[in-house]
Amino acid sequence: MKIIVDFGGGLDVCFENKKELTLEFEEQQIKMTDVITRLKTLCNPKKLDFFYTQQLRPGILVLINDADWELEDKEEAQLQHNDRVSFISTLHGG
Amino acid sequence: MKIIVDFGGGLDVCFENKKELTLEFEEQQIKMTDVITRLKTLCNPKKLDFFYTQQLRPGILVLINDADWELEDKEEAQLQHNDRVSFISTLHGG
Amino acid sequence: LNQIDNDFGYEHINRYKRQMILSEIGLTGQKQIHQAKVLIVGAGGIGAPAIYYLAGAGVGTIGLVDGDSVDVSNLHRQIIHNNDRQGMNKCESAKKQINQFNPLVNVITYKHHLSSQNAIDIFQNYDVILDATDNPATRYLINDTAIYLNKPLVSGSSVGWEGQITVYGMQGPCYRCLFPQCPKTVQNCNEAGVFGVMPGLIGLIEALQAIKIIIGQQSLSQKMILIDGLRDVYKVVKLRGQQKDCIACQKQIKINEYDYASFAQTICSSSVPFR
Amino acid sequence: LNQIDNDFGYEHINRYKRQMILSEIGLTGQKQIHQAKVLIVGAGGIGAPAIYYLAGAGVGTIGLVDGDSVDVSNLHRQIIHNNDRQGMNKCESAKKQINQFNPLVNVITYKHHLSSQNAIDIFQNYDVILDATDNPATRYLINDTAIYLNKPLVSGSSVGWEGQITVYGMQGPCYRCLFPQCPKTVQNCNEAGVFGVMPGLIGLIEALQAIKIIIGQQSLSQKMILIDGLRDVYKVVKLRGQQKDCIACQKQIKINEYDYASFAQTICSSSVPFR
Ligand SMILES: [Zn+2]
Ligand SMILES: [Zn+2]
Repeated sequence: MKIIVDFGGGLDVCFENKKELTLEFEEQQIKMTDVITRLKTLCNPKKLDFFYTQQLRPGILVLINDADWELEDKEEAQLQHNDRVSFISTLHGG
Repeated sequence: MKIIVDFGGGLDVCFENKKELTLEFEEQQIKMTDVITRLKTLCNPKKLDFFYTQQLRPGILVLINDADWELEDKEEAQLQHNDRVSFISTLHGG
Repeated sequence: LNQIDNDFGYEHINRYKRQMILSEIGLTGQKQIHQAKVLIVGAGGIGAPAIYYLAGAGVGTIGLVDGDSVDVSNLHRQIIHNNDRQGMNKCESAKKQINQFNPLVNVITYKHHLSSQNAIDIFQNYDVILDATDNPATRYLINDTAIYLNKPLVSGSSVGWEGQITVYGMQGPCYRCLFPQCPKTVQNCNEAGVFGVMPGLIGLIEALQAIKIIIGQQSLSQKMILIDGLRDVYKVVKLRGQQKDCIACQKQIKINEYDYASFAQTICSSSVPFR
Repeated sequence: LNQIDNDFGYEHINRYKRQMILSEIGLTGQKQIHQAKVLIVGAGGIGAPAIYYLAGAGVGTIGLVDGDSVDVSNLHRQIIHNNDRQGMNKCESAKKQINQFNPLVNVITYKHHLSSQNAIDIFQNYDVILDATDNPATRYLINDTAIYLNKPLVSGSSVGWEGQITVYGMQGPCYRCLFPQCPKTVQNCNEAGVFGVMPGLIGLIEALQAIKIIIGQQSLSQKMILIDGLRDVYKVVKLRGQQKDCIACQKQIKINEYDYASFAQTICSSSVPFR
């Protein structure tokens, strides 16, 4: 199963400045928690606390196929092949 | 089979100012020609020549799932259930 | 045209006729815009273009809140100011520019920063609030005050090559619905780089949303536009609805007693420069 | 900073430092922008905001082609002009505004309309061309001339609440690749309504594309941004590549002998008002 992940609002800094990653999963059933766990391993250790400490860093909007994951059941949301998951850090500059 | 059609650049004028229509087709195999034929019947007769005379009016960009139909085989392009087809009239105002 | 009341005459029609041709505006819509009062908090990268286009569209009363002065390093993006007004208060500079651009618009200046002591008094005089500020503490203050007073809040932000914009309130989610805990940001505030066009786009879309709210058209409530100017990404995403446990939406905040600075003290402590 | 050559000094760095922080610009990129020459054809709804942000970003030389004068009915959207300049040539008015906004920018005015007799002579002095005009005949002239001279062409348009923008040339498709026959448009030209923010957004994105081309970043070649401000639709679509049979891309057009008026005579013959 393939999941496309993209980053906004500067979060690409945690993933070698890559704006988009493609994650491969063996399992057929994948939940958002699996994606986050995988990303924690890929994240630059020096910058991990901009992505995840005890929880996802406050200020990150998570989208599944361009819709807030809060509209599904967040970490428990089931994903399908070729779904797009976005982690968008809110900007406060003006 | 369901095809979503949307209009841009003022073309909605030909379809009772509707920006989006959902077309139902019995057949399993649908090509772009079928969509255009159906739209010609739905188009307001007084405004048909803004959509189609002997051909699609020059200046209309046709997209299949947000990609120029010229990248597929235009009128012959095969469509699938829930595909989005857009007819965008080019604007020249400045 | 005899319904023209005393302060909306031919001078207005001659100036706004190209937008009045649009069925969504017409005479009725233009008079609504003329009678509207819009407050912009921040006369910088986002506020400057927003002020220009709100004034162009004929908003009768525009309020501006900013305690800062014009600096030459603003001028790559803050188009309402100019080279000769360095050192002048930004609201003052913007008012001068608008008086020359469209004398039919009344600009009201608040030449100081917004605070939890003055926010309610200022906001209640306006119909729509635009957040054009640059730090989370002020953004929470603006959010809570607008929600408390049931005023639609158009809120955008921009850093680097990116921009984000949505509308809070109007039965949709608010800033606290999305971020109950204050965001710890990746970039440290004013040292972050920014390309002028990005806050420019956000400012224009804020003006567009304000006008649409005034004339009763759909707005970005429960939606957000995400723009990456470098990678040419322009898209609209769907947001959660209003949250039952949101202390702003449930009106559980005493704004003048709330300590916004400490709530947001985690801001900009990050050491990571923005790329 | 000793690489600063004579005409790029501390005055420039102080003004442009917030964008120079971005790794994609830096000192090298800012000097490229400073040395660049950008031509804008049309100082109206799209050209006015584009001029402002190109000047803000520090483009050293900006050319402006427009034979029209400022009219009060332009002022709801053409923010580079103002109330006191009604009747003045639009290039002249824009030059005055920019000289006050950023004196480090040199504005060159061509106070007449573009024609198949003068297009090549003017275009060859510039690196990037921006199409900010309002009729198909001129758009084909601009397209053919830019393609003939291998100049990147940033082209946008706007009517009502909608906007479209792309980049022609740069090995991608051109205007004739997309529309070999002249488009017959739905709305009749200048009576069409337009809401100011829409050409504003297109003008800003044109400026953004020009800067990205200058500093060697990706552009909208073979892509188009479609915006519907009323329905909050913002998206990027993929276009066909360069067409083998395109008479412009294959350089088969003698520009000064081509009769653009009759080629585009079908323009605006439509009787249907735009909604
Ligand atoms: Zn809330
Ligand atoms: Zn071509």
